[in-house]
Amino acid sequence: MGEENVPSSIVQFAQLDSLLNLGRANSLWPMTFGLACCAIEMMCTGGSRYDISRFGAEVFRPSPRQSDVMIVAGTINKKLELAVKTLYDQMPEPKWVIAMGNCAISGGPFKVKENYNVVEGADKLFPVDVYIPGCPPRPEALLEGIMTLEEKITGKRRWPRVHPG
Amino acid sequence: MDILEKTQVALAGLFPESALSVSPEEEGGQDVPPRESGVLVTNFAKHGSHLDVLCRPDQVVFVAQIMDREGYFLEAISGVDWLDQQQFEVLYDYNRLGGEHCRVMVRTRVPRNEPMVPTISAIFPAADWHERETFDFYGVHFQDHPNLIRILLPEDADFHPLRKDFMP
Amino acid sequence: MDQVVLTNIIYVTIFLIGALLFGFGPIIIVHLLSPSSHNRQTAGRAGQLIECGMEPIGSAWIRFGIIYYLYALIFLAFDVDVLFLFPVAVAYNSPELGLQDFYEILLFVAILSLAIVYAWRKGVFTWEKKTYLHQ
Amino acid sequence: MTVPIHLRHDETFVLNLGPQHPATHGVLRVKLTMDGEYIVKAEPVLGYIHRMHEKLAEGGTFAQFMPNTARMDYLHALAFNHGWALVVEKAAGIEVPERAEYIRVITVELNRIASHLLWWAAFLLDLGGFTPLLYAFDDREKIIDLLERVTGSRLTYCYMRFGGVYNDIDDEFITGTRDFIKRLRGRMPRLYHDLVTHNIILIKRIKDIGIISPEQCRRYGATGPVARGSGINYDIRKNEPYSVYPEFDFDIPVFDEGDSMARYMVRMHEMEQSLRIIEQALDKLPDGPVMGKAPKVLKPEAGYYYSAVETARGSLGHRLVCDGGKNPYKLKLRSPTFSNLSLYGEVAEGMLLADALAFMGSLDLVIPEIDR
Repeated sequence: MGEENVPSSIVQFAQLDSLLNLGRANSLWPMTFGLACCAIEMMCTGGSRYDISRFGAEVFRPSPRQSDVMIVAGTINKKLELAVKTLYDQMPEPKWVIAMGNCAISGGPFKVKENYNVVEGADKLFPVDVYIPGCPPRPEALLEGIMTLEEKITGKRRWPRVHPG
Repeated sequence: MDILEKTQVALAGLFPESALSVSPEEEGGQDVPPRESGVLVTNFAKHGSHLDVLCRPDQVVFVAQIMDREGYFLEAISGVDWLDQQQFEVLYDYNRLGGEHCRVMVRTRVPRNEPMVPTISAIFPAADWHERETFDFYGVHFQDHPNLIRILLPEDADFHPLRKDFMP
Repeated sequence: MDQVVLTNIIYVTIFLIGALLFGFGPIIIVHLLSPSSHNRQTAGRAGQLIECGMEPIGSAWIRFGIIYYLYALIFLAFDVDVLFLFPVAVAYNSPELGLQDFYEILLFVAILSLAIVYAWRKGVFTWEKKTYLHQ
Repeated sequence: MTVPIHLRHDETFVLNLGPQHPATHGVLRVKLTMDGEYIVKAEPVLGYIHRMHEKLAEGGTFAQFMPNTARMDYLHALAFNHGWALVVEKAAGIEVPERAEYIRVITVELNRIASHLLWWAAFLLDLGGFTPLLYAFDDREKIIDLLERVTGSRLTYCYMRFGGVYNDIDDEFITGTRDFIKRLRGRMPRLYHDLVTHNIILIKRIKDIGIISPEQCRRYGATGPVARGSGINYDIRKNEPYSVYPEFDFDIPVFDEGDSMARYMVRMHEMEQSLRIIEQALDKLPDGPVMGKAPKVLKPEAGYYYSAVETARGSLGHRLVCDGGKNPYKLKLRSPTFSNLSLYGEVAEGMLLADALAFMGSLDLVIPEIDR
């Protein structure tokens, strides 16, 4: 199931690919791309209480060349649109996108009829893999988002899924 | 004499003909108190400013020089779009940085079709960005401003969003 | 070409091949295993230099101040200095290295560190605020 | 001062300290014209997170704008709520009961400490130290738990209503706050001051860096810790007292050096002063209703209204123009960081790039508050 989002390579073995995907899933290096309020929740997730390093994702790389996943944490507006697309292009190929917060999913509180400046959703610019609703989403929601991304990459869920109620 | 009277005396020099009147508590039902230029003492508890100065656009620089001499600092410049009166209003907020407290609001009105206001960025560099933002949102042109380009919207935007008749 | 020399040569060549493999191996593996198709482009700027998402303005090939060249020189001096200290380090604990040899090495390092004293006095290491004339 | 240097065009190159940069903590772009390591001209470019707050204010009613206030400066969101509530209560003439005023002061001061803690973590992250972030976030999570009990959200609070607050604080909140005060007072001297403030590396990095003169502060309209770091004794809680601040005795830390170290010390002392305010507010907390009576649909009298509130970054002003309708006719948000940043171009000229970043960290910028 985790094949289609990782483009094909020259040498392909089923076993080898699943091993590689296991490695990729457990060492997702996010790019520091905090735009607004969700960036503070992302920092709290990096803190010691919610501890994103349990999932191998605590290495926040500033440069797109060394990051695997772009966590769009905040609002993209028309002046920033070209910069966001440039950063997405500059990321090396096995790359994923997490749209964190309502602004990145659909423009959130700024999706109104008087909207002249906000891009309504990150998926208008590039394919998004995981959506995390919330304004801002709690750090646990971001951790769940990373677990969902790991499930998407490796095809199986390593952490038990907690059903509410 | 406290700072309030000192400022009033300094400002009164600009508006010799208007009498110094205390703003009537009940402002009546009309939209905004229409009066020609002059200094008005307002109730701080209700309006948040001690003095309300209405002046012509060309007097803005003189008022700024007086304020600078009196030791005020420019807190904010805001634009108001009075659509039904076909006028823009540029609103300067002056305040004191420490010491006695006195807040002055200076208002000036310009016609909506060609809004021209002289810049005060030479006196208060803080005005540089505020004027660019008012130009960006309303299209009020500030004469001989060093670098009057948009500050918040993309450079190639061709609309002024905060005008009342703007809808994307 | 007696037996001992031959085995030594074999050892050295094995070591050499191992080093080369260690060097170029990852590059080859990555080329084989990493995804090869880069079709997910939105603005076609995959090759652009990284500058915080912005288009780099102008080129960076300009005439730099001489001060950075002095840094390079000081580094070079001490790099070569370390190069000479390697054989000394190897023979350091052998008995015939007397006190007199130690002083020679000390002298050698001292002469080189004169370069730093010279650079210090020329003000290479002081970075205080500058003011600029704007046209 | 060294002799001014004249540079030809081909001796400088332009560097984008762009929207996506770890030191800008958001999407501020500074266009730097560089001469080697030195900055010839620094020009901040704004607008990369402009979210139309003032247009939204004109579109909705007074109450509908309350959630927006928290999304401008999300680090000190309760002060923005407080500012918006104050200006509308002034315009519509709504009374706020005594207990609600006390609860407002307690929650605003707790939020101020949380904002300073996050500034402290981010500032030291810029200078290369990662561990302080873990200490600061450990304490900050305590405050967020307390505020979450009362307001329901972690960061973007919508807690204040016109005429009072949303719900009352309970005893567990009070005991939790007292424990937090004891805990932070215990940790502050050892963890924050001995390990970091007296650390020679930090002193070397921010002493005598980015010196702002009081006259520059006045001409650029800088307020808050930036002005108090340059010897200007201006704090709205003392100079233009609002709410119940006159009933507490606390002092305003003012340092005269004007460098980044002074601004750092102002914020560290402000945290202790906030603890004092909270303690006194908890002791004198009256009981009674937390919500005054306010009309369902507000139609304030036509006119010009202004309210100023002291946030962690400076004086936040709400310039409100009402035309008697149920929507604000015009709302201008005077954001403190907008003015604090406007002096960056003048002060950062001739600085080293590394010092310019330390200087930017000492200004404590929150970019969505600049771009609104």
